[in-house]
Amino acid sequence: MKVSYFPGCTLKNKAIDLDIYARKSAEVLGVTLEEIEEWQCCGGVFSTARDEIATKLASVRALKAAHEKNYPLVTVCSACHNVIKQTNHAMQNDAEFAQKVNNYMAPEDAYNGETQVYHYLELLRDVIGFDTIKGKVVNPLKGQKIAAYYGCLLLRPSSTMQMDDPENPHIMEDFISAIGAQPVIYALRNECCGGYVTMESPELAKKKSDAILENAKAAGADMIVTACPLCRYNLLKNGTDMPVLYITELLAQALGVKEDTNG
Amino acid sequence: MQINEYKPLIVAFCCNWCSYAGADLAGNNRLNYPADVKIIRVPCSCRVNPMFVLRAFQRGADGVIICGCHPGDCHYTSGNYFTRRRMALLFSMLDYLGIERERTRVEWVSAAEGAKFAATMNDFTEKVAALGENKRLEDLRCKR
Amino acid sequence: MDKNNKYLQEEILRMSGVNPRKCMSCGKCSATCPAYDEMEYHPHQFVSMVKNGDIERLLNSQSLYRCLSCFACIDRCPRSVEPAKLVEAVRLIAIRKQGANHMTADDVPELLDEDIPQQAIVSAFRKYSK
Amino acid sequence: MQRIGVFVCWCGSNIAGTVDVQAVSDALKNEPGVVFSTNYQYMCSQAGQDIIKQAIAEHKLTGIVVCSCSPRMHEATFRKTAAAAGLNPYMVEIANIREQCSWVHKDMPIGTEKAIILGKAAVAKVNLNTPLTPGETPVTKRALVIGGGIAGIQTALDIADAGFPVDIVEKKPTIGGKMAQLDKTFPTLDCAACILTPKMVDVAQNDKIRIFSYSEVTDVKGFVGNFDVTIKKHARYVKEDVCTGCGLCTEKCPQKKVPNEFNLGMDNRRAIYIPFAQAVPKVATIDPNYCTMLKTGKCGVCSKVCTAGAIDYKQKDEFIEEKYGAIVVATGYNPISMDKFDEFAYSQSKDVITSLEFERLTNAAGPTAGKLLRPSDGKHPHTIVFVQCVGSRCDSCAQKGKEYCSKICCMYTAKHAMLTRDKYPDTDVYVFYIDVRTPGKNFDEFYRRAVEEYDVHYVKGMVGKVTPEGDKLKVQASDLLTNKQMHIDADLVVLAAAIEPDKSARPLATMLTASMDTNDFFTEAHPKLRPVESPTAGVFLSGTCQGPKDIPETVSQAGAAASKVIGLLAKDKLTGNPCVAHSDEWMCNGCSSCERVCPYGAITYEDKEFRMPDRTTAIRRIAVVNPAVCQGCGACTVACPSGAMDLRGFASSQIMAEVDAICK
Repeated sequence: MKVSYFPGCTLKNKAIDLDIYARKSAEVLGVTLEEIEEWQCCGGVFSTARDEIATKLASVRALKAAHEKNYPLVTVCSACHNVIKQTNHAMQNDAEFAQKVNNYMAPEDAYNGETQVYHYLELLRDVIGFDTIKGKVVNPLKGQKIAAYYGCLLLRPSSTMQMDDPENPHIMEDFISAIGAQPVIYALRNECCGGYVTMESPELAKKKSDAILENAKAAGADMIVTACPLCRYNLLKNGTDMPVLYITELLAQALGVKEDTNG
Repeated sequence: MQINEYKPLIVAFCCNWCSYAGADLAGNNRLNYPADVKIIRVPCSCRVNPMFVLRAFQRGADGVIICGCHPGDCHYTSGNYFTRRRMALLFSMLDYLGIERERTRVEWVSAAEGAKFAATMNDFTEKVAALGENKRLEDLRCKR
Repeated sequence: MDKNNKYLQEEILRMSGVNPRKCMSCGKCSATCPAYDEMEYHPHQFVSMVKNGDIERLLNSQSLYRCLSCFACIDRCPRSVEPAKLVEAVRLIAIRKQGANHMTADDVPELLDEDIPQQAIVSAFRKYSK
Repeated sequence: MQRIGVFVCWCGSNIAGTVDVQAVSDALKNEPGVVFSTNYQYMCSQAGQDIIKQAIAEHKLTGIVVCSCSPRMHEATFRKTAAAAGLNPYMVEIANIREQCSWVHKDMPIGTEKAIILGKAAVAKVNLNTPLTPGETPVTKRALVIGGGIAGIQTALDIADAGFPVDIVEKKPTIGGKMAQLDKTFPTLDCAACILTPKMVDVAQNDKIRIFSYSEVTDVKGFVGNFDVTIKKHARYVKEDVCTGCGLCTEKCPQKKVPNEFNLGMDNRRAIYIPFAQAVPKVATIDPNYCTMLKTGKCGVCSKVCTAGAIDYKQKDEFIEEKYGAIVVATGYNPISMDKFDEFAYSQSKDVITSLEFERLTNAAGPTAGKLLRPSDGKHPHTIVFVQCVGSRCDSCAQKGKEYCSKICCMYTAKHAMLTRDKYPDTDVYVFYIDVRTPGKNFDEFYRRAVEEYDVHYVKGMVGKVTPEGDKLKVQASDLLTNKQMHIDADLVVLAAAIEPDKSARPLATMLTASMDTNDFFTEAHPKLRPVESPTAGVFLSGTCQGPKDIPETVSQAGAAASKVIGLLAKDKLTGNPCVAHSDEWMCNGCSSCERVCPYGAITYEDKEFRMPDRTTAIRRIAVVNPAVCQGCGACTVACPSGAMDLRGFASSQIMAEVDAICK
């Protein structure tokens, strides 16, 4: 099957691994990620202000492009997913906002949030199924104790994101189990790493990231996985020696398609 | 024959438990309101069939007001909620027929609110009087 | 409340869609806020200051640029007040003023290191400038 | 045609001062049906009443109109007068020409004109009155109490004390409810078991009270005074009348790994068990989900060790049908699930517990024999954090938690904190609160003692996140008074979980046609004046099924419910209000509109055979109103699309006649 794919700016640059392994793994699992033409940066953060229109147009264009093909829209980057999903939610539920956006773009061809938005993890869980993945794993990551790091953007605001229980999520843990590793549960997996404030206040990011890493380590983790390039940056920059990997990297490894890219 | 100034005719349906008692209290406290208001006692405001309201207008009433217990205080638990919904529908239909909104009203008057009852009736009568006679729904065959 | 604060208050409530009167002052937003120590005014203070029309002090506070947009206060508020939406609205009012950008392109190079993802830069720009 | 008499009262000068009573009685004389009209100084006086009686006899009156004070004053008086003269009391109508005429109008001509119109309306109504007779139904002199907690126990004891038989239906194997699980009770700190278990024994020994434990109500039919109830007695695989409660089987059963629900799963029990030492009835019960014998047919240890021969693996569920005159709901509460509040890490750490679990941890009969030990490692906790309002006072949009205040948490948390500091002075105890709500006799004094004498750290603020790390619980919270974020390394975190009605309440309410609010608490007939009665006649409310309550409140409400039940059961017959709804079976089309608006469940449907033209018959579904249950609000009469439903005493035709008379 084919789905529309919004990689986002970081995946074209600093987080190439997140992108490449996402495509490769999906291919193995029978899903083609078809990149949206001429996509524009989502902006990285969603503005909750109801009169912020222009900053959300890029997301609406991507959503509309997927809608024209009648595909669901998949993103891997947590931030892109958060922005696009929240924008789509606003298009569905805030009539005034939707009207303004449509007037801005093409009123005759109005978009009202019809596109189904999936994060890559949701694609794995809800479309492909973790059981299917289990069946396709060739290099099970046996014995590895992996701590999932959700960060903020995958789960919150939970009423909009609706991915999982915001306080006790298990989608990434289920993913980790599916690829044969052992998930490690720790409380700070849904706490903020410091986000973009790392630019102005690296100390804040350090404090937050250190606490997360320490908590994961205390819970017995050998490794952390995440779906967000910024989270990975903050954790790695401040970390001791805890490896921080992308979910897609681990998936590609388990599915046996990682070496190919390196070679 | 003496030429009277125009007096509206107002029918007030009052529930037995709150509003009728509120009207009695207005009497006990000698709070005046126009004699144009004539009260009909019903067990609950939800006993008021929209037909009664239409009948009143048909027979020449100039205003109809329905009084019940405050929401949540209904003697029968939920009767006044029915009244609120039914009358909202009826009044919007009457409005459509050209019976001005000011000729109809639902008001919550508790047994302790004698002053409110009198004030409501004064205000309602004044508003209806300002509109003049109800001619739209009046059935001329009813006139002698 | 003076005229300007009143105007700003109405603007903030309209933009954010937040009703600060729903707040019961439990402080859970501030208990959950990861940027608490960096802030002069904390999430619960944003709510009460907006409610009381004490907006100008907020507009001039660095606290506006410390919110991480992690949505934790939005999710955990038992009264659905959503303090982060107020922070966002106040910040937008601050930076929408001409020349009031908190961060400009000139500031960026010295804040960068080679690993920093683009995402951080675009996010910061979204949050700090117009 | 009626023969109507009109009696205009002067009420001294109260009426006659503003209303020309002579003019009124003269004017009404000419109204259709009126054969007699008079006025008198005080109609309600003996002499006045005699005038009425005499006129009824002399003029063969079939209906009377009294133009006087409010019917709320003297309607009953004049109805009695009419009845004494042999006239049906419901043939009397009052025209209120005092409170609603003479007292509010100053001008004689205007007052007189209005009084005449009000009199005409009353005459028009009486013309359409029909004699009404209140129905009578017998009362079954037995009460049913659903729920065997402190509320049910107290209600049952009080009813039995008045001499009426009572049955208690309890779904657990023993009565006692939540109170049996508590350690000490505020504000006096006497132990819950010490004051509850004697009452449980009283219940067991009272020959007026039967206990159906391990049972539930599965069906309720009938109405006030005459309920037919089906009770399902679950098979406990132990003959109740044979078991001596010696407990040998519960020691010998090889299945040891059953989570003990009485200790909230903090330790294990056997597959055959007696919930706790003072259980009533003190009879063993086999848990079919864990018993090896019942599951595989192999074992039978309990049967072998039972010298009384009480074990019966073949026992079946039993259905009992019984008649009751009154039903008391005492279904109680449960703490809500902490699933949606995992920022407090309840699912992640054994050392994050609810307050009810804390009760068991400090109870001498609990899993730790009363020693306060951490569930994870059995160590003594030194820093304890209590979090108030977990799931209480939430906004409905938050879609988790409850909108209401759970009411009991402030007091029990103060109790927990105080007892902990008293027993373990080496502990640091923090209580995070939004507001401390302690209204009640000696309640605030109690809370202040916790703060002032026991040095419990009360912090105004909320906990935002609990992070288990190593053997500590890192608590991040706000202190709103110092405007600081606090970080506490705690050993134990106790959550004051909101309470919610028991899940069995909703289906029970449907069976009883008793109304509930959106939170599944039972609604009272009047929030202030009838707090222990359900709007459904014959159904009464006791304890937390009606709203959050502490023990003193529950016991007083239980007593109040009992007194209402006694008042009902003391009657031999119930006299109804004859002004009830009735449906014209020929006009009814069985659409159910009336049933849906009836707050009392007074309307049912039956299939009735009708003779149709050409000697055919047809079965039609028609509405039937139970006059004993109907309260006469009239909601159904308006909902009825075909006009089949009408209200006696306030018939549509009567009200229309009044409208016509007023508008003429």
